Amino acid sequence: MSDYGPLSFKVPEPPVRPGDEPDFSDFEVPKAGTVRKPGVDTDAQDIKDLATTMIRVLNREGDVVGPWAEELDKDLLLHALRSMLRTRAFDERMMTLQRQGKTSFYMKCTGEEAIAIGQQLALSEGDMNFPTYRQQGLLLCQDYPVVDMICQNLSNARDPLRGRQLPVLYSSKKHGFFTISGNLGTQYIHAVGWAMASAIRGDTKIATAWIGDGSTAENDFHAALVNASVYQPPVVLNIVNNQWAISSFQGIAGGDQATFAERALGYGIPSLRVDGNDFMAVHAVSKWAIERARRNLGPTMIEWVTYRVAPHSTSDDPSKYRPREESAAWPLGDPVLRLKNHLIKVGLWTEERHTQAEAEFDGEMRVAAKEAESYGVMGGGSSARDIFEDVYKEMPPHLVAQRQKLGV
Amino acid sequence: MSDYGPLSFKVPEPPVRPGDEPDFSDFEVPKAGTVRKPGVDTDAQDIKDLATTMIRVLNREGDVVGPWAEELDKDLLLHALRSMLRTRAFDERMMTLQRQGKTSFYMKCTGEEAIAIGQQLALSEGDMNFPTYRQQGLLLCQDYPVVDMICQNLSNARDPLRGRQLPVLYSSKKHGFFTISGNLGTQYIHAVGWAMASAIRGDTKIATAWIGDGSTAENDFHAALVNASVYQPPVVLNIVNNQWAISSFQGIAGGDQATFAERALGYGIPSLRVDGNDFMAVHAVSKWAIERARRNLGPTMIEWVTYRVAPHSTSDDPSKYRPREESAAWPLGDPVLRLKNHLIKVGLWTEERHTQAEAEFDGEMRVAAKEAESYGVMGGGSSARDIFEDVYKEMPPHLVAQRQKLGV
Amino acid sequence: MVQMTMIEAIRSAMDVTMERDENVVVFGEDVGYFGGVFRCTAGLQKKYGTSRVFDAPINESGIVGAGIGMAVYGLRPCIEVQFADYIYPAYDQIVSEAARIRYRSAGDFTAPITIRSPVGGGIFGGQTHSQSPEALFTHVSGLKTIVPSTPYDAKGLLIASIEDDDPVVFFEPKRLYNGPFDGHHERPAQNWTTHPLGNVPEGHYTLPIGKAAIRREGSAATIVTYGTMCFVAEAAVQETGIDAEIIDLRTLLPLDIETITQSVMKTGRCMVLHEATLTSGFGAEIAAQVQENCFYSLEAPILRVTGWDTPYPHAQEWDYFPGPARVGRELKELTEAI
Amino acid sequence: MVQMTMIEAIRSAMDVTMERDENVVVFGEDVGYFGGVFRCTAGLQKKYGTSRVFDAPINESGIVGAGIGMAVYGLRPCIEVQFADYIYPAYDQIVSEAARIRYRSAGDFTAPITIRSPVGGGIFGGQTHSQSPEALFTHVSGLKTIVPSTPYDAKGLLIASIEDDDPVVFFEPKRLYNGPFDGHHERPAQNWTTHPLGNVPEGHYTLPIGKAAIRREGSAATIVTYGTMCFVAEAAVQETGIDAEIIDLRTLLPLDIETITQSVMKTGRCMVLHEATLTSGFGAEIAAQVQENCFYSLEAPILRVTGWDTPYPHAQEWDYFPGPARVGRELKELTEAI
Ligand SMILES: Cc1ncc(C[n+]2csc(CCOP(=O)(O)OP(=O)(O)O)c2C)c(N)n1
Ligand SMILES: Cc1ncc(C[n+]2csc(CCOP(=O)(O)OP(=O)(O)O)c2C)c(N)n1
Ligand SMILES: [Mg+2]
Ligand SMILES: [Mg+2]
Repeated sequence: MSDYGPLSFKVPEPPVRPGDEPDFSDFEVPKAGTVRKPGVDTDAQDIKDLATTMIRVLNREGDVVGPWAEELDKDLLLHALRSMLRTRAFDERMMTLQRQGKTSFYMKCTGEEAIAIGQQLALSEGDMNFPTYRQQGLLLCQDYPVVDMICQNLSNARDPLRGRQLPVLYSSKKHGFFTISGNLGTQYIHAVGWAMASAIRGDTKIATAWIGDGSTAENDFHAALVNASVYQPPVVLNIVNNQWAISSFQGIAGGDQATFAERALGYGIPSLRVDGNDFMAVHAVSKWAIERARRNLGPTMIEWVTYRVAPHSTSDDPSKYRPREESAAWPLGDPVLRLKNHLIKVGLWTEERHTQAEAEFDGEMRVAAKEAESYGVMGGGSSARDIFEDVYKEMPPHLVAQRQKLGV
Repeated sequence: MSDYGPLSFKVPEPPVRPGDEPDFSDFEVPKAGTVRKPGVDTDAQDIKDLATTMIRVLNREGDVVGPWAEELDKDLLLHALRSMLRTRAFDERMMTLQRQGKTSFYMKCTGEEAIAIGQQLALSEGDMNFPTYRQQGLLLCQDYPVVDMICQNLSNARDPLRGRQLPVLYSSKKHGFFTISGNLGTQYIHAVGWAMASAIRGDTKIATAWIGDGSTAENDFHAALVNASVYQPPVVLNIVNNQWAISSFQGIAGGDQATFAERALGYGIPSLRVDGNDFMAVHAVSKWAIERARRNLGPTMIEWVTYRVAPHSTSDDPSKYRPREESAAWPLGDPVLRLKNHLIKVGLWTEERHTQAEAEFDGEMRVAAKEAESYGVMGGGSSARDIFEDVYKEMPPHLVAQRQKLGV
Repeated sequence: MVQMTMIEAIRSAMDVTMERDENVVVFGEDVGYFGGVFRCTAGLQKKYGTSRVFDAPINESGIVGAGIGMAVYGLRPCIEVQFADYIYPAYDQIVSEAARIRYRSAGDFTAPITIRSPVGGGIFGGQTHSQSPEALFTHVSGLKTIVPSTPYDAKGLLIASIEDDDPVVFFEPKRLYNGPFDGHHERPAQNWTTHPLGNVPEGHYTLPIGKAAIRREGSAATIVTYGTMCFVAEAAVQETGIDAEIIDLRTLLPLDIETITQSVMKTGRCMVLHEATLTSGFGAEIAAQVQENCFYSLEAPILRVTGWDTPYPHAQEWDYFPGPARVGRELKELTEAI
Repeated sequence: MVQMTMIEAIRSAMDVTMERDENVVVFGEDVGYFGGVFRCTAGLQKKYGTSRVFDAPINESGIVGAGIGMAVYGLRPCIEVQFADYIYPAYDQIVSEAARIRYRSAGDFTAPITIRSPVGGGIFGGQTHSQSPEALFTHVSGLKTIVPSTPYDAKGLLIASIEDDDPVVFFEPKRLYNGPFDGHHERPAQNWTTHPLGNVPEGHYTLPIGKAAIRREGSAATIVTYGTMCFVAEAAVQETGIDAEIIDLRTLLPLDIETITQSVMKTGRCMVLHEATLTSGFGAEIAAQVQENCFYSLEAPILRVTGWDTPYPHAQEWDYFPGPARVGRELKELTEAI
């Protein structure tokens, strides 16, 4: 009847699977320093190209190049590298605790350390992050007590969250770190709402929203973008594209058809795609977006291109769905090494200091873990009374009765 | 402390409000015939410009111009105009019934008739529309019985939906018209799922999705676009931008920051912005998108630019939020008049036939309404037994018991 | 004190709190310039400006989610979901976020948001303008759920809700917006202008969340109800002459089980009456608690009189709605049982 | 017959139906190449190809919504929501769409979709990997809600669900995936390989939706329960020596009230047991129906033993989970009442 052939169904597949050679041949990496830097007041439609290229500052030689390069304070740079190392040491210690059965669950951010830390160091006191579970760097580059973080992971007597949350789902208002939700994507619109509130009150504080590549598919991503587009609040909309969402590659979130940064363009929101393994690029672009927000110029989206070197979580074995060697083949390298090389090159750092620092943070984390363990492991030390607190500000009669029934 | 001024909050406002002069000075209307027509297999990124311009075919003189112009079958053209007139006559009759208290509620599509009809006439038997409440034209240009439509509006004994749905929420599988939901936006992802199914089964049928400008803000709009982007199913994603969503102008849905057509670009979906009051453009662009879908080239988004001449519904008084004269000032004119003028110009139609046709359809609708009214008005004739049917395929015991309790 | 409709009382509640606390903001679909499809926010944007009263995109999840973000910042958003039938897209934000933020952050963050939404049928609105989804919220710990039945209660409870430090879902029986409604749809509509409960103070006052009201004292049975059904219950009592006590819950969660228990202990018989669908409706919870607390006083099974377990039909609305005739019939059966 | 874990039984159900009917498709987050985070779909993509078994974007509303569209087309999608805690974003699609399409179109369109999702706690998963939201679905007319407790039931009921012409929400107690679990978390985990209910036919069979199973006959009381709690109930019965009858509902909606009523008429005492939060939990509905149907046989109030009215805490899991000790204590009280 019809002169049309049968339709066929297309499901995107990653270029390689376990057993194959890693293949990033389709992954384009512009040379560092080649992408222009517009003024913060530039119109969204005049910088659409920035959503499809990749802003890079640190080149292979460890130089800082191009218009996004800037002189950074020496202390800031050293603090950044040390925070990245500290984050890595923290992750390793937590993995050990998990293997030792002291916590049930953990999530590393290996390979993504530059992103959270690069942005946090561009924020001001009072700004508020709405993070996911892979931004521990936001806390670890501030003065948040590591022992508290570990206690949260151990759900013990000193867990600031009273044992109520799964490990890694930290919360600290004081450190501008919104309570992490287990439900993906919900925080994106919270950040927008918080930024709207700041504008409504004539404040100067801004919000940052965090989401993973896979989670951009969640509906609340759209809710956030629509509201950001309509009300133009002071918010930085971060997408951490680490290529994977548990076992699904970024094509299952639509990444094969457009960059994640491009999503924002259809809402008239300026959007930049950035090498997320390049601390200098992260910091520079973050500052640009934060400046836009703080100057009341509205929201900015940033896609941070990176790679999830670690398994999704301790419950996951990535060799089931991607080549074991894929992370080593990742073209953007290791963010720690890249910053280290730069600092060595400019004379701020040495191999020796690096080795020393690694040992120092390993030591710090051991000591901190030891202290934290003394308050209990695997939920030990948590109080059953805490089940009933904080459901409401004041405990209603039915909860009082239930607590009595439990006898606590 | 800070050298930044206080932030301020921005809420978009339409250019004019009741009491003001209508003002469309910021509304750009490209000359008819000036927008190029790419091949259906063109890549999305090569036609991004089509999302920000406006495809127009019928010029002020009633000529059909430019690359999107095509020779259409005479019968099709006459049927199109007659269907548009019929739709208008139908809407008028329903308004009368509502004023007479025979139905409680109605929604007109005045000014938007070309869109549903122009697209339906490009579809094939077996294709499936997932409409909103403002695409009555889809049914009225087919052989769907008007008496049935009126019975649905009267919720009477012959209502095909057994009195269960609010007026205008028609359903007809046979006519490729999916049951309209009262909940905005949900159908957009249904259309994508249906198209995925057609591709999965190697069928040749395609789906069309319909949504209003205001409803593009709903989360399921994103769900639909993500899935359309990932699986590339044969679906046409229509956005009817009639400038208003009840009392909210299109800026409250983000329309001030980007066109609605642009939303699709961030998902890598080709998108076109079209004069929705131009039947020739509607039909030509619909055919193009349908051809893409049917050739397995994937989804297309189309923004139809039009104006909601009528109130939102019979429960609404638009003079409360927009100048009464705004619809008359609308730069894209009246779709019926524009097609009429063209058909007169090419010798297929005359003023007399037009007047005759108006009378004919007015008569048709009177007669149909009279018949429909004989089966009951305002829910009269509906059966209480129908409350309990079709909740499930087979009535479970608790519903049998409840029906007995009601004594029906 | 002046006479107010429930719409005016609700508007006045927002007005009063906005005047006292600049952290109170109001937004939702069509609530700004237009003043809401039911006019609950009419005039507020003019008075408080677009920064505090504004239109929202049609995205219920975004409305609630943005509201949560604002509340976390320190504002007190009072938002509108245009119809309760459209609250489901926001369900995740309400259940997983608003209700959980205090708990999961151990009090570090809180989300004191008030979500107003019209519920209930009787307006010939079909299944998507008639639903009563309150039981879907009473199952969620961390939320408070309120359904007022009079202008006086609506204002006092709405102010209390906005001032409350926990998230509140505030369901407004739309059939009561303009006047009391006892289910006699064939009679002329009544208006609050002449009703004592439409007599409302103009200024600030609150009613305690979690306290029921005894609308009518009686001894033959207890009718536990809320919203529109309070008036239907009264009509049924009058028409049957059965001396039932009528309890208007006002707050569903936390439930004032105390008042209910006392009454049922006294009357020995209990009807639970609501418009929502029977199965897993809030009536189930009341029945479960009453049978547990009053087991030895009960002279007959607790009766639930509710909407049927079907979507809310359009044309057959009055066969669905538990009107005074049906309630009266059931009340008779209840009081005549053994 | 072979021994299967519940995971294998569920996989086998999909396998068998996919083999028989090419309209059956399976999709969800991580279900394709990887085979699902709980491995329920492992191997299916390899066998049936990516057109019938595939990964979905992380968008639960989209998964359900696309599934509905496919079902409307004529397919029979069996979709997975990775954890029931993540079903809320899809709530509107389930409640307003899947459950309503047949009704609102007067049977013109139907949406026979099966939504599988793991529920329940006991895996130290914290509040977003432990919830039991079934009561939020039993309130929705048009849906069927199922919670199996054994591999045999899981397979038979899942096949029945996929073949059913109405939408089914199919909740899988994740703590039972690998073996029965009686709440004694301090003891070594059991496996289905030695359990008689892990003995499952390899081919096609169905169990009727809407029929409960009597897991244990007894005379001292009736325990109405489902999912993991079936095994906790058994442990409590054994440990207290109280001769209770245990009813495993299997299907919550439509409810097999017949079987419950008969049992309670016989025993005169009833406990409703579930892991979900108490208030407005499904136990409320059961209690409400039982007191109505068995009023004159009841010797004591119906007791609900459930999770507390709080989010599911992480560290304090075993104080939240209604384990055998608590159930035993309550059972004693129930049987000793008066
Ligand atoms: C609403 C919801 N759906 C599903 C999940 C299960 N889940 C947890 S993490 C994850 C993958 C997220 O991937 P991505 O957003 O890319 O973040 P990444 O883990 O790579 O940092 C999934 C599916 C969840 N937590 N919440
Ligand atoms: C989920 C949901 N939210 C809100 C509404 C109420 N409502 C009905 S129509 C409408 C406006 C829709 O505007 P638009 O999408 O532009 O369509 P138009 O009426 O202009 O054709 C609103 C807010 C609804 N029906 N469903
Ligand atoms: Mg990722
Ligand atoms: Mg519109």
